Amino acid sequence: MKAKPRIAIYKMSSCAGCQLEFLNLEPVLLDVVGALDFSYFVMARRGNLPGPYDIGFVEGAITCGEEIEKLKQARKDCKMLVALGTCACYGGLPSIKNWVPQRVVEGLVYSDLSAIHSTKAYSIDQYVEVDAFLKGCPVNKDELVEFIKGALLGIRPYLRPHSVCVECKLHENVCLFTSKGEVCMGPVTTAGCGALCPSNAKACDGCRGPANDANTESLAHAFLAHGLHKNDIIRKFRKFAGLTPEFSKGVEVV
Amino acid sequence: MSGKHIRVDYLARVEGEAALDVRVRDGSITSLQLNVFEPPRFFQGFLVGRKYDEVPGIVSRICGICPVSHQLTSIMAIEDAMGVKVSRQTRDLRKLFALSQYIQSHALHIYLLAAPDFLGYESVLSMVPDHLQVVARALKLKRLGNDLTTLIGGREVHPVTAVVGGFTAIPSRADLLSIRERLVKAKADGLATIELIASLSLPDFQWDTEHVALTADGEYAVNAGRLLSNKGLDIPVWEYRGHIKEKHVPHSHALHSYIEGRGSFLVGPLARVNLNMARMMPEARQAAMDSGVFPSLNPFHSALARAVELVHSIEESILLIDRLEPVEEERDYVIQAGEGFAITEAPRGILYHSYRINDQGVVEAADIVSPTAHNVHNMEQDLWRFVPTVLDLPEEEATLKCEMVIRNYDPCFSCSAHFLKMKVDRG
Amino acid sequence: MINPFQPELARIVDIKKETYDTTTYTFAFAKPTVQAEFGFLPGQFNMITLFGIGEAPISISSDPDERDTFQHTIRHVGNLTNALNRLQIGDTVGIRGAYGTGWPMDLLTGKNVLIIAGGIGLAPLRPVITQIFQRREDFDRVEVLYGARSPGDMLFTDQYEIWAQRLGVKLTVDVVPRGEQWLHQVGVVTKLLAVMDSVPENTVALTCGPEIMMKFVVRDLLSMGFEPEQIYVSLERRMSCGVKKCGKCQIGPKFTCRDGPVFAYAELLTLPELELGGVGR
Amino acid sequence: MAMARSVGTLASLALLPKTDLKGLVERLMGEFTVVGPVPKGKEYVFSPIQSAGDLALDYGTTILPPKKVLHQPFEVLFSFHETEGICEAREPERKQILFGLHACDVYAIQILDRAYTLEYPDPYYGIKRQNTLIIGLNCHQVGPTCFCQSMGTGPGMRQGYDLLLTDLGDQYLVEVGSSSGEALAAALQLFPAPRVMLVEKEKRLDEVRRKFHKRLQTTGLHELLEDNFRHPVWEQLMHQCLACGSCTMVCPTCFCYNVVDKLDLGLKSGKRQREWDSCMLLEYAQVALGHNFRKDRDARIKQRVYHKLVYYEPQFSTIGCVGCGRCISACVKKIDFTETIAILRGE
Ligand SMILES: Cc1cc2nc3c(=O)[nH]c(=O)nc-3n(C[C@H](O)[C@H](O)[C@H](O)COP(=O)(O)OP(=O)(O)OC[C@H]3O[C@@H](n4cnc5c(N)ncnc54)[C@H](O)[C@@H]3O)c2cc1C
Ligand code: SF4
Ligand code: SF4
Ligand code: SF4
Repeated sequence: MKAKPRIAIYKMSSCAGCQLEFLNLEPVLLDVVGALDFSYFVMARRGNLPGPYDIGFVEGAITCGEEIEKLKQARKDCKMLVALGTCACYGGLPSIKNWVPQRVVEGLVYSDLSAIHSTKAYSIDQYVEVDAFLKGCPVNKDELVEFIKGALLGIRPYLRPHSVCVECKLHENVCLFTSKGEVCMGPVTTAGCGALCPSNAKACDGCRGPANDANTESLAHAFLAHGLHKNDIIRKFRKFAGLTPEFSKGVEVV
Repeated sequence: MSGKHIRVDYLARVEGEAALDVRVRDGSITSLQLNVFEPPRFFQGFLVGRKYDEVPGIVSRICGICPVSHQLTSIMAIEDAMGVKVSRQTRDLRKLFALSQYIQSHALHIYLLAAPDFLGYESVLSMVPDHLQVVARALKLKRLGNDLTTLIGGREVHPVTAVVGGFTAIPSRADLLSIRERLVKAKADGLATIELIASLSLPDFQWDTEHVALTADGEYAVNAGRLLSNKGLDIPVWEYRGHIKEKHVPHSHALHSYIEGRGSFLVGPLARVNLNMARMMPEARQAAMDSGVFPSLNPFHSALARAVELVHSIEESILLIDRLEPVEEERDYVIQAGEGFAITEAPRGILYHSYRINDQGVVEAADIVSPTAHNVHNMEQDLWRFVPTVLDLPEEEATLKCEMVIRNYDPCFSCSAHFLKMKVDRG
Repeated sequence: MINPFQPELARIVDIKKETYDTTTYTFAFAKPTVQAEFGFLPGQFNMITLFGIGEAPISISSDPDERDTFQHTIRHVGNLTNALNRLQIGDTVGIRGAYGTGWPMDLLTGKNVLIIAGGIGLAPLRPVITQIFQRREDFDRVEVLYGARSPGDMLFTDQYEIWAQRLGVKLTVDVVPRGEQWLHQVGVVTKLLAVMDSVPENTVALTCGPEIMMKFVVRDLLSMGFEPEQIYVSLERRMSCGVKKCGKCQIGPKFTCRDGPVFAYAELLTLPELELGGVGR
Repeated sequence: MAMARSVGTLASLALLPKTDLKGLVERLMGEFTVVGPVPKGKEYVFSPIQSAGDLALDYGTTILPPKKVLHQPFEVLFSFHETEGICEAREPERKQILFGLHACDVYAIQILDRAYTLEYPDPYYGIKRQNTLIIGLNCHQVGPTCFCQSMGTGPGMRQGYDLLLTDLGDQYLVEVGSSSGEALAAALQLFPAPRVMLVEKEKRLDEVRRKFHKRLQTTGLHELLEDNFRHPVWEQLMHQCLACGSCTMVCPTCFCYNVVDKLDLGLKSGKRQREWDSCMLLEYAQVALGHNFRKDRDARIKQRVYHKLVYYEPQFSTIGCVGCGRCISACVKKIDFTETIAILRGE
């Protein structure tokens, strides 16, 4: 029998929600543990083993020098490096602060700034080569399982590249945009979440970053037509993936 | 007595990143620092300038383990600021929502993070061959908590339905009833959990720290109440800042909380059970009383308190479901300028949020103190007292014991992480 | 109701490495009855399944008269084709077909035939060549022009000498890596058009290869006096069914899986095809 | 197959007092799964009903067309197993009634019938179709995006139904459209109606016909579109279109799908599944190594519009748009191809 792939899970600046999704696989967790060897998973085990690893999942944005070093080491230790979740893929929510002067943000939280040295929040592919991206805040568990199966089979899994609207329609949701007059990031955001938010009568927040042919300029114009203020539109695009060229274009419109 | 150098590189099975540094000279500790190096993400900083309705979704991302608590606390603080009133149904659903997270988080901590210590394993993964039944029970309980969270919130990590004024979508009565059946069955698993923890031999270690928890009349407080302690604190939520302060210690990214004029304090399941046992649901209360340990000043009893709360959460969830007949409700309110406060009992203890909002609904100031932030100071205090009791033990064991002290708190350093470097320098 | 989406199981009976990234597989259906009933025309394709990975359209590259087995020549470029590369003799795949129109064999009888292939495009044309080879007297002048990226990319290299006994074969490569021997032309396949023996009169040209290659081949043939009706091309489109249902392969009103993959160039002139079509140009 | 039945002469014509509708639906529910329009938020969806009271027969249109019942958004084609091979574990389909369909949707099903039951009949569609009866309902109102009249598909229905209801105020006129419909009508013991009621029906329909304000002029459409493949309007649309796929997802005549295999974690068994796909999506025409036959958004927009308005004709002998207006109402940018055509006509 082939040896089980050795897995490492790294945490950068994050909420740990994405790695928790591994443990939240309960119904199939024992199967997953049967198929993969979680050699390095600090949240779940004490006896962590050194590399090299077959697959490294990196959770979180990169916000300081130590993390850059840790990330580079992870790249060396792992055959395949995967960005786990929106923080690692795009900078995620922590990237909101990128548009506020650093010292201002810090000063709002800490009184003595001498010990604080953080950088802007960046995606991991700003620093190292990344083999696969699992989007979502948190990652979608079905996609995570598809990815694991793909890795075991040696194939690229099918991850939806298109807009959330597609899944929203497949689930026959009432469109928030056209029916309820709310504005929704669905038309430019990558599907794969099952159109979770619109299915719960809540506008998509864009947490999965730009879809493959995202026309953010046109959507920004639609936002304007809906009476959104310039600042509202900027907030929409500069949230989970504000650093991407696509979402930056949405901001440029206003 | 010198030349001995204990060094632990990682404290695992906690949520977040931290290090412990202990210096010992001639048998006594000269310095002890719990160094939370989880990189700060500045949530309080970048919340400023965002719209009020974005806040629950943003603060949720402070912590993937207790997103429900952050969401609900922020929502209630904003509602306080804007004078929004919510229905009884919303309050019931919110409580059920919060309890679902207790079930999930407590099952996670008891079985996946703490139990391996007590049972002598490095992780739950390695427990599988010997304790398949226990692991299966753990996963069942955790899934139940997760499913209940998903039913109400749409997703287990960073749910989406809870908003200012109520919920965007509500569960159907049929779905609630079907999960009720599972809750009823799970009670036995909960009781077995108490039995398991009660059977463990826990270190006999205690000191007289202050225990703080929310208290309310007629219910085991979770989402609302007054702040109460065993040393005389008894204040309404909005007076929090008048009594509880934070200082920035250079060795840590976590601010240290203290009660003005007194010092560190403990929050979380142990404080709650100690202070509110009388208001627990019957079977949980009975089990707590039968154990004979509460009230307890031994932080290691947190594990038992968690197990008792697991049963309580299951019981109260059933009760809430029995009186819920969910109907779609309008959420109407007007955006108003104001300042608002809320404290809830997150699984790990009290969680404080306050916001100042302008008349456009934009956040002007945000203040968030997480349970772990409340506890970090107390953890250090525990260690000051605990380390001397283990200095004679073999290195490996002393280290594990220190880690256990910290793991007891179920600390979540993201909220305030995943590894703790411990270095004992004995000169 | 018979189910056109369910593949039949087929076993790999032989594997032959053609180039570093292309392999010819010989298959036989697991059920002898299915194998016995299976017939195809040169140019038709099958849908090959690897269970759990998916399905892909692949031309049949063997001679239709060979009834015990059939062959596919496959370039390893993605999920399914790479996974095939990991299979061994004796392994099972799913296959259904044969689908699509073939090359216009009836039309070729008594005519000159000019075959122009690029890269993997030789695979669907090989059955035409072998058929002509066996019934050589039914055709007039026959010439094969074949180009590939480099000598190492050429398919069916052991066949050229045999083919050359009865028909014209001209070869070219884009580049010759240093140190390799190459006795034929260097340059893109259209270069061979300048040196070929074929003339437009009474000739039918069949071409298959990357679309951009075919575009230039067609352009040159037209300028040499070929009529659009004399030229046949085989197209490639994404397909999820092979039987006119999934819609992906549509070009204007045509389904490539059913109305093609072989089209007369004259027909393409009425279609909004990307490189070779006429509509919108 | 239901569509192949000839309309025949309207042998029977019946009347159904509105007060009897509930009883009728309940009787139908005894034998059939009844799928009809029910409210969802401010919209309507086709859904199996639990009681006659669920039906919202005054609905304008639904989010997804009734197509979803016959060609489902997600459908398992078969499952497979390492040792057991392919198993097609299809449950026996219960007979169902699509209740209250409007003319456009009934017409669209006839188009799907051609796409799915002629060459290489699709068994998944076919079996469901065989088990499905259609009870149509003539429209008595016109929605803001409706243009069926100009497409010749509505508001009145000419064929494709088993039974057809027309609202005549306090009763429905029931027409029989097929032998199955006739059997159903006989079983339901409806009151026969005099033929003059047809005049009454036409009068009602005429009232509806006068209310249309959206139209797509179809004469000379092929030539118009063929001559304007390079018209600047396409580039404008390219800038507007979000390529989100909504328009095609809600279309009653779109039939494209994608196929994915889903393995179980043990990697020993799994299933092959299809789900709706859309030519508006970038990956639709992409092949291995990244080549894409319709990379540009305007090429995809043209594919959609030309397919509906030009290419269906040679494929299925009918125009591909039934004028239901769903793609217009589903579009966040309010892109409306009736307007595009008007622009091409220089209107
Ligand atoms: C009529 C026809 C005949 C072909 N004959 C041959 C042949 O003889 N030899 C050969 O090597 N290749 C041939 N191809 C190309 C072959 O189909 C693709 O290389 C193959 O589908 C790639 O699949 P993959 O899973 O390896 O790639 P991936 O990129 O992983 O593709 C995933 C899926 O996309 C679809 N897809 C991707 N590329 C293509 C494509 N080019 N055409 C159609 N569907 C595609 C398939 O459904 C495939 O399963 C032919 C294509 C067509 C349309
Ligand atoms: S992507 Fe979202 S869920 Fe994942 S770590 Fe970041 S904040 Fe948490
Ligand atoms: S609700 Fe949002 S995601 Fe859904 S269809 Fe409308 S715009 Fe798209
Ligand atoms: S709907 Fe949008 S915000 Fe919600 S989970 Fe999906 S991508 Fe994220």
